[in-house]
Amino acid sequence: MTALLEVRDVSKRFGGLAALDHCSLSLKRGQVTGLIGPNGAGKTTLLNVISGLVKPDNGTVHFDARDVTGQPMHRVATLGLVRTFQIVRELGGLTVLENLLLAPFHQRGEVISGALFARATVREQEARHAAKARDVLKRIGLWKLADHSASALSGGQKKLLELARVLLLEPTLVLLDEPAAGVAPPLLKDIIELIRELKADGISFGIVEHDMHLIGAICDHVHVLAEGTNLISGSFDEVTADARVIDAYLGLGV
Amino acid sequence: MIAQLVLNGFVTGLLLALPALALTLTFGILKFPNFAIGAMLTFGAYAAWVANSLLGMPLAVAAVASAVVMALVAMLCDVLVYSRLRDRGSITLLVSSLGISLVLENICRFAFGNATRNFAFEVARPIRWHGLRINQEQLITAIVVIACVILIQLLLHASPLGRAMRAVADNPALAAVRGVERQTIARITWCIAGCLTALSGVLAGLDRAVDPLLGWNYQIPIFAAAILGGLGSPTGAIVGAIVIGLAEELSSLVLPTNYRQIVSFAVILLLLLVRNRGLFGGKAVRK
Amino acid sequence: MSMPPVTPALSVQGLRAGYGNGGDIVCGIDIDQAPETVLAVIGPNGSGKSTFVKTLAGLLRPRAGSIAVTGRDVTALSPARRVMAGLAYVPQEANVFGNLTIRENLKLATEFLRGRPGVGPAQRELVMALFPEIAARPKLLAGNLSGGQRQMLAFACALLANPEVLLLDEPSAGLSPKFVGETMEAVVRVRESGVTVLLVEQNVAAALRIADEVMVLVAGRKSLRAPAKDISNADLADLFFAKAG
Amino acid sequence: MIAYLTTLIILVAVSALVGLALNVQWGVAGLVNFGVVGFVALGAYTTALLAPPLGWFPAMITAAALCALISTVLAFLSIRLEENYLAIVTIGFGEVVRILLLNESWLTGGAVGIADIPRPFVNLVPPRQYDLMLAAFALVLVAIVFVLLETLVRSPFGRALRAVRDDATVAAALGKPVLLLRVKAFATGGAVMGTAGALHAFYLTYIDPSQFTSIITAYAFMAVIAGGRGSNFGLLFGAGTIMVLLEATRFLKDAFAVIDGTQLAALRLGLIGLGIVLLLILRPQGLLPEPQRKANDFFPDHEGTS
Repeated sequence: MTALLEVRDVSKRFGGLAALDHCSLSLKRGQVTGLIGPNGAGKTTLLNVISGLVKPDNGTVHFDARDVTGQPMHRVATLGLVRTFQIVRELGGLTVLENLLLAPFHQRGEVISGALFARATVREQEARHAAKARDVLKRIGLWKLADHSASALSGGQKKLLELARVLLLEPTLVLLDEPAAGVAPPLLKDIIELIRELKADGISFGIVEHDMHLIGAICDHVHVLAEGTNLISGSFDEVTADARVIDAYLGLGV
Repeated sequence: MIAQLVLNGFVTGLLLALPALALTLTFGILKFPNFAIGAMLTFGAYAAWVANSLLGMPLAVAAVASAVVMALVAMLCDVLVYSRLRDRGSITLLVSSLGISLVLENICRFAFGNATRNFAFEVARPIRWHGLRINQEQLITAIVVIACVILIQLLLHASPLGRAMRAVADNPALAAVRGVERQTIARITWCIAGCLTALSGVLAGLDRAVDPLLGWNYQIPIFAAAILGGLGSPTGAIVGAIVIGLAEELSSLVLPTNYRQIVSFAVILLLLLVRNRGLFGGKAVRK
Repeated sequence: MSMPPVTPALSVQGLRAGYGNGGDIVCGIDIDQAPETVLAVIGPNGSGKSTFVKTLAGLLRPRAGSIAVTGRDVTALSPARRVMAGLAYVPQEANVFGNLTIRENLKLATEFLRGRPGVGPAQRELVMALFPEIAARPKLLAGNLSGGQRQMLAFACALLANPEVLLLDEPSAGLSPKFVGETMEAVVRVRESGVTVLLVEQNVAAALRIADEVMVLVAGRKSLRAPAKDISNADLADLFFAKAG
Repeated sequence: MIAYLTTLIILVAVSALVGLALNVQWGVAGLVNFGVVGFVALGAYTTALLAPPLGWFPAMITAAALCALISTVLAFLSIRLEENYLAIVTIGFGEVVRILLLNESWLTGGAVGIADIPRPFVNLVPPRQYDLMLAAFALVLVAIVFVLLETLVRSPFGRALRAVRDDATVAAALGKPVLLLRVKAFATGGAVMGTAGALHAFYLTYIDPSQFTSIITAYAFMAVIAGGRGSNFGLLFGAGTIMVLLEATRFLKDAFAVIDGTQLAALRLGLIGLGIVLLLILRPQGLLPEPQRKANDFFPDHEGTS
């Protein structure tokens, strides 16, 4: 089973509305998979269920052949399945550099005993993480602002910082929630470039997005969601040519 | 014996209903539990005591005077402090209400010292009714509170102002589109909360005595009542208050009387453990 | 498109808007909408539709340009003052007070909007006739209404203020297909009662069925404006999947 | 004059410890503890009860451990739901401790309290100079606690707490165990408050419930706000200046004969309350900024624009 992520028959209701209705799909290892569909199709809810932010009513989620259904988000993240947020949420009280130093898992200094009694190990880890953080910051052009508080950055810079922060987690699968939303074209090019490079490094991506240009540019495979379920899957060209997708988008109903 | 306890419990609950209602109304607008509620109750009691004992007004008139004073004080707190800190998160508002409670409580202590004071009000003999002893303070409390509760319910459910208050509590942005200004409604809500707290100060002063810690002793039961009622629903606050009053009174079968506060604290802990929401709404679970 | 001889119900000139210090999301839009027509504003997500209608409603201060209702400039007015000037708005979500009953929502719709001509029992009768379902159960809490009924109540509240122009922000959002149909029929009834409707909609097909005219927004600019009947699915698909441009 | 100075040093030391504790809980981790006085009292009484049988040092350690344990339980109970509830639960806890101290006289001696509490290093130095030695002990204790807490705040643990304070969901998305981090921060603060209670007991050698009033909670909040939330250095300044200012009001009493003891206490607490409100409005960021790791901590040649 080469599928890195397997979502089987997941449903989730909020009050009367069925946000997800027996939705099943899978994301292949080493691929960039697009999740598209009109507003209210359940894309973000699906991402919240997979990442563990929201518990599904029924159905299962398997990551790397492990059942992670209903696991809390912080545990799912440490397994290598990480996510970003639709509305950028930078940690304002920390500097740009600290936002990245925060990322790596299982830091010895994050437990009281480590912070107090393993100072040498902690210093060594911090230096190693700082070196990696500097490379990433230089790559996305934010190294000069390393000491600025994250809240002082522009919208686009915050998006890049969030992407950089996620990369320092050395993830296996990254779920991006509308990375292109509110991002100016030049910056969009950088994001596309960055995702391509990381894909080459072996990181898989799941992208929820409305910007068809971005989806067309980098997705190997696309799932179209409509009214809480997986309508059809295939390559971007196959999918956008399919009459049912156009109808779903134009609201003629499934 | 039990019947007497139930009666006492019911009246104590009624006394808690007014401040619990005030707390819920201000929570609806500013979305934070006002920790100065106890100190406001004390301040109201002293204002009435000054009017009653020093200026010689009859207690009823003194109560009205105190209500007016407290309405102004509450509005002043909103104008000078709460409205400036409104968009700084509920934690900053919480800590600022701690500051305000210290100021209000200590103005009373500075002006009148720690001695307990009583209202100049000759209390008639308790009435005997089917073996139950009903003293006059309990009667007054019942009448005043029930009247206030009816008035508030009428205001909230049958008047434009009440509709506007509930609308702002539910959705301030939409209320603005309907021509309801959040700021004016907040001021009016604080005035009403001030009046309710002043009256409960008078009733508490009658039930016990007026001293700087009067309101502080009611602080925990008021919170227990408001949380039990769902911290956001006025009807819930009233029912919550009566439940807490009964729980405190009946606990005296098992616990010595000065352990009453522990009962309210135990109710709060139990509630947080068992129900993540109160009886009537006011979602408490983290979104 | 010959210039409409009568003054336009809604006239927008060179409108630019955006959030905080970000770039413009609405990048200069000009339209004149004839009275008693339905103009559907459609476009792919992120095209600026929602920002456009929020700016018209006064929830967002425009960076440039002007907005006029029946010839009267409302650009600087607050949302409430715009309702008094005859420009009513129904937000996408949270457009009713859940903890108030239907009757209370309807009362609150105009209670604090003194000085709007035509508001009163006559207008109430007219609006209630448009939405019998709502008129039937005044005591019901709005929070317990179904999606479709909630939209009806939101429409009714806006119409009680006797508006010249009604702005609708994606009324079909979150509704099952059955309710979408009902909502669109309600829009038609609103227009027939003499109100001009600007309908921002994601559900293009439903909007096209009832619209007189269509304006397509792409990346904050007007990329197409034509009578609804001249628009075919084919060129819409191109617009949506960004093949053109 | 020396006696007065040593008293001042010890009083500042106690309020500094309480302030440092609250700074970890609220300044760094964003958890509102309105029951500070309850934990200090618990620390003092545990020390007073255990010092005779176990000796002063094991008693102090046990007091700190007990406060940490109860902090863990209270934190776990309420943080599960929402921050506001911790404030309500802790204010309840403070009140319950006060009632138990007053009424469980078999254990706490009730209103009379507990007397002749053994003091540290009592035979090391003649009684006349003992207060001076205790002031030194207090300063050393504050120094140790300061170093420990400053290390924690500057460590990845402190950084994770600050992240949880700013946005708990994002911290969870980065794999941080949010609930565990918050409970640890609250327990650490609880332990330090217990130690402050112990120092208070050693200094006065007799304790009774009237010594533990809401002024202790008010001082702590004022010191953290004035000092700059998250900054331990700022906290020390804050605690120091407040204590000096308030001791100055002692001379006020002599100047205005009209003010009696109660009024003086009321004036102090009222001024503290006013100070909290004014600082929150006028200078929310406090005296000193929060410690942040700078790029040139790692790369001296970093010429970033700060």
